[in-house]
Amino acid sequence: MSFLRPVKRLFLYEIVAGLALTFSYLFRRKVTVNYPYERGPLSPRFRGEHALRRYENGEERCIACKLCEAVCPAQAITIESAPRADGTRRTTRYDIDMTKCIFCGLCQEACPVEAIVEGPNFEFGTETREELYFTKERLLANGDRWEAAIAANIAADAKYR
Amino acid sequence: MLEDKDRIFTNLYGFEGWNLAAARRRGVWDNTAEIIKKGQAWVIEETKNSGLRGRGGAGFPTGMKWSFMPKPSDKPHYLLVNADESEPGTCKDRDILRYDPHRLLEGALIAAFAIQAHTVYIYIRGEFYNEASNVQLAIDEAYAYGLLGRNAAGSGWDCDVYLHRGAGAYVCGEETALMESIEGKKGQPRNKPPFPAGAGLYSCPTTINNVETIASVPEILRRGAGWFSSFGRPKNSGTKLFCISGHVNQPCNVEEAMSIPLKELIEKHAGGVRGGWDNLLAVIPGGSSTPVLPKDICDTVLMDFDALRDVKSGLGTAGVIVMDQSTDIIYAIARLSGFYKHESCGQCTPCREGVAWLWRMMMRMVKGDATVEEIDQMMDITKEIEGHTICAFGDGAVWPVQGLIRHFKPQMIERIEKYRKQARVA
Amino acid sequence: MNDAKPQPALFSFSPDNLARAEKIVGKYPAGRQASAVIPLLDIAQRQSGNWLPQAAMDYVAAMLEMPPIRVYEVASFYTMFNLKPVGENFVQVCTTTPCWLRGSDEIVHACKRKLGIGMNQTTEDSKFTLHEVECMGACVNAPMVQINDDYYEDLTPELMDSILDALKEGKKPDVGSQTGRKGSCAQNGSTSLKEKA
Amino acid sequence: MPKLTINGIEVEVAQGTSVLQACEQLEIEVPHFCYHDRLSVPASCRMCLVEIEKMPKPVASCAQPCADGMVVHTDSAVVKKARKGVMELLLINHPLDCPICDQGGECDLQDQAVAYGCGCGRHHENKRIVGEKELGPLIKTAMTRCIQCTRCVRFVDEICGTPELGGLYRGEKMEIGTYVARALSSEMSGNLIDICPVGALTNKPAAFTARSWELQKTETIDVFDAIGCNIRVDMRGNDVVRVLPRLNEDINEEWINDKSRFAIDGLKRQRLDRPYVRRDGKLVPASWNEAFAVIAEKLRGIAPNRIAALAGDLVDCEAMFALKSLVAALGSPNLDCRQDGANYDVSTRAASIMNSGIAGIEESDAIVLIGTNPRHEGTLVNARIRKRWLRGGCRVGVIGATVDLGYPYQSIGTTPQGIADLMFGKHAFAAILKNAKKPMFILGAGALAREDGAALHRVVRELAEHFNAVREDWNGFNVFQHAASRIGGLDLDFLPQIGGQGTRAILGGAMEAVWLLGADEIDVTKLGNAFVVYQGHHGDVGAHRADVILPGAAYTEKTGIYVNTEGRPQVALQATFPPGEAREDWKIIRAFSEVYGEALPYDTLDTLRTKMFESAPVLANIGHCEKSGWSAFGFTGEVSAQPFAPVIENFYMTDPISRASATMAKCSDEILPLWEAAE
Repeated sequence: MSFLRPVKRLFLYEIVAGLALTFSYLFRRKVTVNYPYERGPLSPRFRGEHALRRYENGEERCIACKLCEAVCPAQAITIESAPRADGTRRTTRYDIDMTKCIFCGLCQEACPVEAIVEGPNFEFGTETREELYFTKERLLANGDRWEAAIAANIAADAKYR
Repeated sequence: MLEDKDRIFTNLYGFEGWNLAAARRRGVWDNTAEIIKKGQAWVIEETKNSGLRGRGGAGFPTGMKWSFMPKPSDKPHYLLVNADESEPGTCKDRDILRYDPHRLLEGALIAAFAIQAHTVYIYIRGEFYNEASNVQLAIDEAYAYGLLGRNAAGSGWDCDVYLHRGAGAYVCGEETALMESIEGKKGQPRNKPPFPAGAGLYSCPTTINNVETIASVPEILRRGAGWFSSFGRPKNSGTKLFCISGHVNQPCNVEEAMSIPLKELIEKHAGGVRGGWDNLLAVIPGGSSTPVLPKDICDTVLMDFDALRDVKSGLGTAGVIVMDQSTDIIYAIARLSGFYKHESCGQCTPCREGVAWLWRMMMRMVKGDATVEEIDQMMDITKEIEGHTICAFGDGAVWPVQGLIRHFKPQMIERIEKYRKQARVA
Repeated sequence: MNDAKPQPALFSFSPDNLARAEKIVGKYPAGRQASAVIPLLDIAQRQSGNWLPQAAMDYVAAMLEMPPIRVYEVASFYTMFNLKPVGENFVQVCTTTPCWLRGSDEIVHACKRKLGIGMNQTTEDSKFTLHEVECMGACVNAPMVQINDDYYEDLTPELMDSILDALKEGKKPDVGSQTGRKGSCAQNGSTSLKEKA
Repeated sequence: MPKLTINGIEVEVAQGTSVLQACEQLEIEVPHFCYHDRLSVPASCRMCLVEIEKMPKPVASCAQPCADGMVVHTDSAVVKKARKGVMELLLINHPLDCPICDQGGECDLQDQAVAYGCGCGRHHENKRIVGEKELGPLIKTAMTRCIQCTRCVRFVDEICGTPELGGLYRGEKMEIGTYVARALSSEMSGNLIDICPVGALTNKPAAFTARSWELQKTETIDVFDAIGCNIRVDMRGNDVVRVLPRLNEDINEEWINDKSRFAIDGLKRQRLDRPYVRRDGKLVPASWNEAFAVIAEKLRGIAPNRIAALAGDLVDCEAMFALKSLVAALGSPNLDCRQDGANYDVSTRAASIMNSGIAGIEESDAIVLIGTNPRHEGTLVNARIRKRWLRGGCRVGVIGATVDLGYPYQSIGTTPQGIADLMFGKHAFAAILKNAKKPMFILGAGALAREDGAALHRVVRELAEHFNAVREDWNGFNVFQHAASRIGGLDLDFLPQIGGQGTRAILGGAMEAVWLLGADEIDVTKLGNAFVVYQGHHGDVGAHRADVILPGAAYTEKTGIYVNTEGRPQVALQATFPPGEAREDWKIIRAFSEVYGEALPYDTLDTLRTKMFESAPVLANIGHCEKSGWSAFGFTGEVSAQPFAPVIENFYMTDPISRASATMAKCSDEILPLWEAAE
């Protein structure tokens, strides 16, 4: 069969076959989406922007146990705690340096009260580095904004936990 | 059946007076001095030979217990009489205390001599107020007639007897808890060693005996070891007070020979089971701590230490609690768990936490609000408690539950299934 | 409810009780006066109207040279000490298995109905407090109640009612078996010790 | 000496050793909660069950004495099952609140649950809830977490001698509490936090501020009294979060007092964080150079013998050595480290230290306390005396005010007359001393500050010799200091040099310039018109009077040597940094000496120490007490009939740090009245 090889080479068979495949995709369904007008699906386990959640009665969940701080491999989390006026244990400071964060999700794994979670939001680009230094207020606000989606994700994933 | 002439507690029902004159007519305080003059060794040996075993529940040979006391040293010896009768199903000591206190006092003197003690404390449960009054009056009488105090009853032995009232704690019937209680502390059992014979009340050598044991001693010594040991089977000899309560026609206390068949005891003395023997469901043979026995065992079992141990129960205090077919046996045992939960001293973890847990589970079992696996889990928990505590309270608290599971597991499963069916319908 | 009765600030034994207490202390070896704590608390409770105010415990502690906490421990450990006021008649119904088998539930029910209170409650007029207790050691005479120092045995709901009625009227019912039997003898006559009966 | 076999290893132990202790000797871990080696043994938690052959049931190893031929198994199936069972039962009513529990991460229950517990719970009933108890400003309770081990009850009963905690009620309703809601009156109550094996008793001032794993730990020395307790300072960032005791059998065993533990919030308040200079009657902030310039200029204009230096109670040896060198360079002989004005004979070291040692208390069989309240002046010495008394065979006599020491004692009068009564056998206690094998006399340093202190000193020395308390094998003469810096100062001879003046003269207004090195316990009005340099860390009385303030470092912020009352030098390590521009004290003095033009001959800590050890070799023997020679020391003089007065009025506020502490202020308000009521 070795005589075929010079022939194939002469008529650029591989190139033609390759181009044929390429052209065939012109008529297939497109896999790209027109972001931001179109969006792909996200797993309930997607680890996006962090949020601090609240209970339904508005009470913040975080109890300042500092397990997320301890487990964070990038040491991106800083917590300070003190007794609140009602005697409960609360954070007085809960900062995440998003420039350090590696989105590993260990913080939400460690959290005993599902307070810190990585939500579905990944569109939080900023113009300055300072803005990526998330404070407790920012994280709680994130939680308020994304609560519905976060709760749905947790519910969807609950049976695997 | 035991004949009246062989009964020790001849005023068990209070048909006669309790005071000294009446007691003397019954032969109490008869020749006490001569018994004592036979010497300590004789008293202990004779008691050993009689085969008298402690009547407080554990059944330890009395003579042997006395012989554990060390030789007198500079530390005083103490005799404690355990009248903290609180075991559910048991009310025998009460009758001795209220109707025959002099028999107890005479026994106390002899026993005190046997262990070389000059001081006796009778620890009586606080609820027995009227009984305690009788005992106190009897003590006063005995002192007035020289039967106690210096050269008590002319025996040459000095013996002071004091009454100490408790204030409501079942656990104080445990010997070291009783000592703690007399010392003015919470009734929490002590660790052993040291044993009471070495360091008991006020860290001095101490012996502690049940009321019935002590009260039996004078009569045994008067009539001889052979007389006493002629009743019952070997190693289980003597006569014994039985308390028959629950679903019988004639609940009563009675003194009978040991090793009497349970059926005979109930039929002869308590007028039989309510609705006839066939209506019997189960019997708790020896006070609440002993595991329950179903009817088929009750048909034949003998009432003594060894026979009941062989059927995985015990003679305990011989408080026979009879339950007929109408009984919710699960609740009956759950209620006992409630008793033990209430009475646990709270010292050891397994008992404090475990007994309360058992009670909660048992109360669910009563409703059937449980799973079948939880029955085995409950058995497992009883094993976590049993043998892991300072005193025997933990053991006594779980035995009823173990007995229930051993003999009535099908009924428990049935209850659970019924509950589930109802829950499904609802 | 007289739970709100204030803790009295001061307590001391009446002369009679003081003599009684000193006699009791004398029962125990020198230096072991703490042994008298239970009897003394009992006297203090009787003097204070069937409950133990803190002042009484402190008084007993001082008298026996004990740290007060040891006395509080004892008072809270033993069930017969009432750390809160109770009614004039302290009705304690035994509901442990032997009594329960003989119908203690009905006795409890009768008490509740008659007194119009629940368990661990005191009547408006402070005459009665109802309590559930564990085995009192009168199982052969079940069901039974203890009212203050006395046992009332072999009860039926009707008999219970009449006892409470009598107490309400300030009368003292006969203590012991309410069916007239002697002690723990069988109701229809004993099977032993017959010639003495 | 019983010989037994544990897990196949044969071991011989001392008579009376428990099986658990024998296991510990073999480093076999036996889990336990209620057992604590310094407390009585209730054997109630049942966690330490082991199997002993020929015994029918598993045995609580903590209460089982070793016997010859015992065969013990700590890892058999029976033992494992028993432990698992007990652990399960311990946990059924223990809340699952580790995330909010301050004990989390250093909790015995947590650790042992991981090691010996089962993976999941089978308890589905409701858990027990127990109400919180009020135990005062230091201890926060979470009684639901309590596992009823009763360590706390036994601690206050046995170690503190203030039985106020008890196990109330019974069965599952058993609660630990005081029954009456009030603060614990013990001055050692903080140790309850350490001995509680769970998070039921936690540190109230430090509640919820840090987790154990995020703290940096520095092992150092306490300075609130002269005991020299070994402590561990735990920091988060540059903040001291808590102080814990370190084990040192010779000094503090494993306890510390509440001031040492809780006064640390005073380290953050009223701190001097920059130099100040008084201008027109007002203290105004200045730079170091300005401050130094002012001092240098002033000192140059003053005759050297009109310049003096006074060292306070919390000062380290290095600072005193540097200041002493500086004063010498200035040409002044006037310096003193005894700001209380004491002026007794210190010609031999034995005259000013606790010769018996603190651990020596345990050997003594008769102790006389003279003019001292050890409970206030050195809690751990008092605790040691109580420990000795508890063991039996030791009698305690007190010459001084009648106070509650936590153990019974015989009062031998309230005035120095008591000493004479003992000497001439007029008091019954003399017979006890006569028969004692190792009598011990503890003379309070506070008493030595009296007018007749120097004479008292001699009289007590004679008393000790009279009762044969000073022998080759035993020295029962003890001066009990209460200032951490005192023995160090005496060792450094920070005392008036030839022709120099001491505290009394300095406070007599004789000086034109006075350098106060942390000296705050003086009446500053007596300094007259002197130019005052205050070098220290807190804005306390000294700083208020100062013309120039030089901000120094507190004890947690510098490395320094302190010598305790036994004469034992110990090194305190730096845990945090001084605030603002404050600096370590010896560095300040060194820097000033350079500005002044008399540069001291060292510029590192090492070279300073080398020089210091040359002049006071005893300091180099870190961690050890050097035995001191004996001589007939003491000045003659009249002993007055004045009764001994308490040296410390308020235990919780004795120095600039504790005076600045809010926690100590709360203790003064809540706990001191209880003491007064008790006494």
